[in-house]
Amino acid sequence: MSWLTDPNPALAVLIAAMLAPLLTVLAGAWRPASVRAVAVGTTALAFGTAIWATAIEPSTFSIMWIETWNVQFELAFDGLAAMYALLATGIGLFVVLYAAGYMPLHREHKGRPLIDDARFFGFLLLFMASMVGLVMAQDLLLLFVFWDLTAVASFFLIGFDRDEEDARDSALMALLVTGISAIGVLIGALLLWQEYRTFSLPLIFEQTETSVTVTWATALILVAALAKSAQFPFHFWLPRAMVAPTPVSSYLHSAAMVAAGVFLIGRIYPLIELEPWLGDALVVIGAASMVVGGVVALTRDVFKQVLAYSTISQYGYVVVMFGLGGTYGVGGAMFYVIAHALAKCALFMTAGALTEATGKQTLSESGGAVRAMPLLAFGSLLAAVGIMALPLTIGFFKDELFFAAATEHGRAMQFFAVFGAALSFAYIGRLWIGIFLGSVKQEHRPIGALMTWPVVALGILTVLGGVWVQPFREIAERAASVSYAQAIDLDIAYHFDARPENVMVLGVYGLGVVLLLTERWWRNSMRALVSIGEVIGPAHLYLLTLRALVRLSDSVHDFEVRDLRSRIASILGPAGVLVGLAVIFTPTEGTFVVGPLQRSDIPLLTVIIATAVSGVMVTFPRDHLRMVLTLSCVGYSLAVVYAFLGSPDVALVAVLIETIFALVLIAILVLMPRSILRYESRLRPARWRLGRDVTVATIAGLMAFFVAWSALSRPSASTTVISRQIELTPLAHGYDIVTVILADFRGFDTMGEITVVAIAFLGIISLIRAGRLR
Amino acid sequence: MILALSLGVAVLFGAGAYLMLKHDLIRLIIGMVLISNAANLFIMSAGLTNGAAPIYPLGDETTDPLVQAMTLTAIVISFAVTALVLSLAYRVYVSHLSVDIRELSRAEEMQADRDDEVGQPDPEKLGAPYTDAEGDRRTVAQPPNKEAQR
Amino acid sequence: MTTELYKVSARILLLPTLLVALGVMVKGYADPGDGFSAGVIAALAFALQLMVFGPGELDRLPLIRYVPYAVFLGLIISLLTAFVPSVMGQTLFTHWPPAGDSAPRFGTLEFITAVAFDVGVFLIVFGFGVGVLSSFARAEGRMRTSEERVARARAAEGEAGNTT
Amino acid sequence: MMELPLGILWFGAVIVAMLDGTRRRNAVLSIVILASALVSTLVLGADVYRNGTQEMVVGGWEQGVGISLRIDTLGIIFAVLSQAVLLAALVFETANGIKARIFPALVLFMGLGLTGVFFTGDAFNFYVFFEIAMISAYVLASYGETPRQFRSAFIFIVVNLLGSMLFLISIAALYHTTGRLDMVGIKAQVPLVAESPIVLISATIFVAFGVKLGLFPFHFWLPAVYTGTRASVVAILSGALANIGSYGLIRFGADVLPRELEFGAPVLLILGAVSIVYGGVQSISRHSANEVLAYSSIGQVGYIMVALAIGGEAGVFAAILYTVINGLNKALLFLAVSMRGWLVGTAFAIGAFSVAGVPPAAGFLGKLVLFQAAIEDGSWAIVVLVLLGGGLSFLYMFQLYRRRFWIAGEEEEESAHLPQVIVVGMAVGLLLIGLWPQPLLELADQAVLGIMGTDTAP
Repeated sequence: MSWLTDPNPALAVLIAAMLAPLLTVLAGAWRPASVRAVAVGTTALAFGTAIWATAIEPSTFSIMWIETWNVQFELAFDGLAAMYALLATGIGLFVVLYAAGYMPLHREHKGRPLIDDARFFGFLLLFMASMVGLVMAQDLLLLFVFWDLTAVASFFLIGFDRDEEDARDSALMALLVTGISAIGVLIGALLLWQEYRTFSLPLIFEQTETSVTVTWATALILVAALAKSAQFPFHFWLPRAMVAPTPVSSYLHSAAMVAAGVFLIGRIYPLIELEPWLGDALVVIGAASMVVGGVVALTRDVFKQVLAYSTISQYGYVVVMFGLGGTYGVGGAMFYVIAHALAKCALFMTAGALTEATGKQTLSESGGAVRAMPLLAFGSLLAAVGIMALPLTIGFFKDELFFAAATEHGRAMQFFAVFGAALSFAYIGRLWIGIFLGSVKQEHRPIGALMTWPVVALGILTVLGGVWVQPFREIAERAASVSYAQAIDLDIAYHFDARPENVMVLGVYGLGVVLLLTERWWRNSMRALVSIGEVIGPAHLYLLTLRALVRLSDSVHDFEVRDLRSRIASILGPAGVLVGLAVIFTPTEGTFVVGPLQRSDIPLLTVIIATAVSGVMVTFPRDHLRMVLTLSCVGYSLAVVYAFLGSPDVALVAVLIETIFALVLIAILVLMPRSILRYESRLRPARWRLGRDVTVATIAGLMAFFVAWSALSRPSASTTVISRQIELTPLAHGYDIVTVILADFRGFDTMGEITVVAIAFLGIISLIRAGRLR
Repeated sequence: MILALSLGVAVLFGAGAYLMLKHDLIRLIIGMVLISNAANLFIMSAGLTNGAAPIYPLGDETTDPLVQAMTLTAIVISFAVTALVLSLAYRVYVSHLSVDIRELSRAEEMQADRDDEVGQPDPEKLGAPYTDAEGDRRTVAQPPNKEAQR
Repeated sequence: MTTELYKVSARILLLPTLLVALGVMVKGYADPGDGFSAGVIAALAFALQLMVFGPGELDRLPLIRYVPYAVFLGLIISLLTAFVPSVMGQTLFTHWPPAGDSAPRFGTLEFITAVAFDVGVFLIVFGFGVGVLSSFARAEGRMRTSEERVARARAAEGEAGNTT
Repeated sequence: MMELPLGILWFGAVIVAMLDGTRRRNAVLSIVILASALVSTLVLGADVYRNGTQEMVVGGWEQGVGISLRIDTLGIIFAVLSQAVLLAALVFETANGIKARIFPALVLFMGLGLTGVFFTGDAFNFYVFFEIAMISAYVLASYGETPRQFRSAFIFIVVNLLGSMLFLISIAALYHTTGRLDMVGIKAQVPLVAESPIVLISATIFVAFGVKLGLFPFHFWLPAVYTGTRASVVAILSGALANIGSYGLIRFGADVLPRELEFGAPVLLILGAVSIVYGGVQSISRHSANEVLAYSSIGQVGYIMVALAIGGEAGVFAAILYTVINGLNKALLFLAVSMRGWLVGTAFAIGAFSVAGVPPAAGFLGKLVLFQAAIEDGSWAIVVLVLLGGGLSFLYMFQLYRRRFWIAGEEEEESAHLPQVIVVGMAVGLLLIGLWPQPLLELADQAVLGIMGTDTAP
């Protein structure tokens, strides 16, 4: 029981997190009304466990999982994991609290039953649990499992309002983008396996050296990470995901899905470092996301859209910082994620609360909400200034670190950083001002305290981080030192001097205010730019691809064969071609032998010719009865062939079977009215069809011919089997070897054969007599 | 002799294949019988050793008893299956009042069209983000009138 | 159509044919033929009766109603000969008496389990032949109403289209 | 011991055949029979796993004279898979109410045929058991007895009979050229025989199994049959019967005729690739649920072909694993899609994730081993192909899920309880395999070893 007295922190965190969805779903099955309370309680437990685990030494847990590939179920609660686990459970706690207030309203609004709470919280907490698992996973395969679990959870959460087409489409889009890109992790992991024979990240990091395979593997994993953190050009799914209930969005954007992407970058950072161009690529992609997200966010009218594009842009910073690297790059990226999570979560909650209160979700329909909801306005103001990087907020430091990293990379980078930060200053400012200031445009319903206080709390945390930065700094440092593989000391403090960072911050404020004040001048041209982007952008490409696939599918389907004759032809034809290919591609010399023809063979030859001729004759008669009789001719002449081949047993059975079969056939013919049969026999096939039939039949015949001839051309393999059977026959109390084979040596075959007969009998009885046995 | 037997197999197989491409269920089944005849003949030829019947007392040379046993088994199995096919053909006939495969294909197409109609969403409208999702709806073909028989 | 002559000769032929069948089966180990051929021959004998007297008449024959069960009885007999040795610790399908040992005889007949197996085969084939032919024969009587049934079946298909 | 599963099924099937299967009592009896066969197969499997391949010559004769049963891990894997799928389908149908008296008997007979196919070590005996399975399937296909089912059954029977005939011809030709019918003997003799006839024979065998599997271009029968038959029957056809095809290709290809398999690898690769793309693309805009799944099966078969074409131990390993997972997926999906309710919806989603290769549903293992085999082989084209196929499967599976359980699911009435439980149980099974794949991997590993490792010289 050592695990009870001395629990493994890593395992404990995972179990606590896993318990949350499990207990929630069970509570839903037991008493749906209790779901919310259970969800809050279990999330708090998970958060508590995570705090406890952070407070003590980093710990690992490992147990053999898949022995065949030597895969360990390997968890580590290191600095990086601690940071993201705290985010996932801590922000998760706020989100769940908020959702506890939000969901009853949402359900009422959509007219959904109480049990949907269980569904919602179940998937939300599954999301949390898989995030927690993801950040602790030390094995790439395990990581992949959790990685995809987050995609699964997000699919169901985004599609939560499944009766809305928009929700369904968005869920599918999110799944397609994040799910398909996730295969990159798998392939990347396998490439690393190819190189290092292990999936274990610590073992891989131990022996890293740059090679083409490793670079490709890293690039593939990065693709998955970037798609998940909604970086250009995979960003388009994120704004669409806004259709999810607000708690989902705020979670998705702050501490879960999107954060998972940058987490993965942090996790495999040692591999990224190996190859400089990967870092450069990150900078380019991050910068593109910053610009695209920022510019589009400035033009959006729907709150959640503004916030969604802002997330794209904000995570662009993070990606750029990772790309820039160095102490400030990596450390700053970590710190940025924390700062952003607190503020963005609060802002989303604000947007949701407002929409629930007013029913409006666009800036143009809103305004002056500060009077109706002062507390909410206060909380969200704190969060907003956090993103806008005003001093005395945690956000100030995130920009400072960003600028510090940029400064290390020259003037151009500095200017770009200022421009990007100014964009975010402007769009967040625009959002908050648009919602809360100005004239009152709408009525407000009261909303519960549960939807307001989390916002306020998060806002206060944002400010607190600006005043007492130490705990946040430490978390970020410890996380960064895992990625950077060496201890990192982030110099976070207010410096009252003219260092470049401070100058840049001032530049941001100036530029941001200018952007805010001049909105009416740039608004239209910016919108035009964005709509051009929509036409040529990746979202449109996605849509075009899907449509093209549907069209392709339809047109391919038109060629699909839907006629039994063609189905048969499409088997015989390709089969003939395959056999033909085999004939062509194998040596034919000496393969085909005509075989000796002795005088004694002449009777046999005659009968074979008779059989073949009557076989061909079967195809001629128009009348069915005549056809059946000709068929019998074939059968009887075959029996004669068998007799000549020295097998009286077969000949006897062939004759008998032929007789009874003819009876059955005729019985069937009797059952079908003459008129129909006669009509059938009068029909003449079209000429092209006749031509096709003859061609296919010829191909089939040739196939049979070549297979038969090439096999028969081999001399009969001298076999001890038969001679042994012949010797053993008297021992088996028989004289007719064939019968003894049938009843003894290979009696098992006969038993199978009569079983077939019995099953056929069952089937026939069932078909003809509708199942009655007697 | 090898060539002759191979040719025999091939002719039977080809004739069977030809009949299987006809639009008449009975012909199709007869084609199947011919093909199974071809297979049986081939199995017998696979033991192509001339000699007396493999029955004690044995002559100098006996034929291969094993292929004979195999042929017997194969004959019986194909007989059982063919009888089953025949009764199935009878039920097909009873339920469609036709032994014409074209009639069956037509019924199948109609069925497919009917499947299409069961409350399907429009696949063209897949995930259109803010652009208009025009999407040309697939026109579902009207089931063709069943032409009168006979 | 069915003249008295046919009927008489069919009746007369029944017994000898069955005897031939019996002979073919019993002598199978020495000469061509086995349970299978015997079954077909016996079934053909009944097919002759069927054609001459029609299915109604045939039903009057004792036990004919139970002929389909012969299939299963035969299968069970064959299965027993195969699996009983296996239960008794021998290899599956080991016949008794063991190879080389002499078997109890009655004249030239040897009593060995292979014969029991053959009897099973005979019963199956016989039951199959008679069962199938007589069901076809009965089905003919039902053809009169087939038009009506087709209408019903087509309606059913219409329904089926909505449920699958 | 070896013959116990066969004995249970054989006697059980005959006894059940005489009873009226529409009665619940008899259906339960047949479930018990099938379940005990499954248990005995598992026990046998444990024995085989521990003590290696078991062999027995039926009748106590020497090898070659009698028919040899040869049970190795490969056979055990396939037998367990097929019996499990049959059991699920049988329980499902019993819960829904069986409509034909012979249904349970036919399921048992099919179990017998399949088990026999996987247990026999004799090529001709393979054919016989194969026919037992096939003829049961022929009759089963008409289960439901609507015109549509008769039509589907007829298509099924005609096309597959053609395949069977080709197979029969190949067996005879193999016998003629090698003089043996036992697979071990054939395997030993083949290298002594000139290449040409064996290649022709292999091509014919390939066509025969390709037809069973529904591989492009031999697949044209498949959509019609899979859309036309009832849910439990489709589950059986796709989850159990189709295994014959992949088993046959693995057994005759990788085991008995490895040289020819390698020779034909390009053909397998091309047809497999075409199947993947063709099945995937076709599935996207198919409107009936069964049709989507039918085309999806065609695509999934392609993966198995590609795995075999890659060849080597990794390839065969991937083929085995993929077949097992695909069989379970398809059985689950075909059953689930015929029902309504959120539980079933979840089960379907798990199946869909499995097809798409999303963990923890088992399907990702299949994708993983395929990628692994391809990467080890250095064939980037295959990696891209599998990636493409995976993407397509995401699209069509979740389009189907959306409209089946998110749109249509709301209005329609929920299905009966018991069948739902079965489907959910299968889904849980898929998850368990995904979460703890070690046993399956170990078994597949041993199966590969059994095939490739004992490469005995003649």
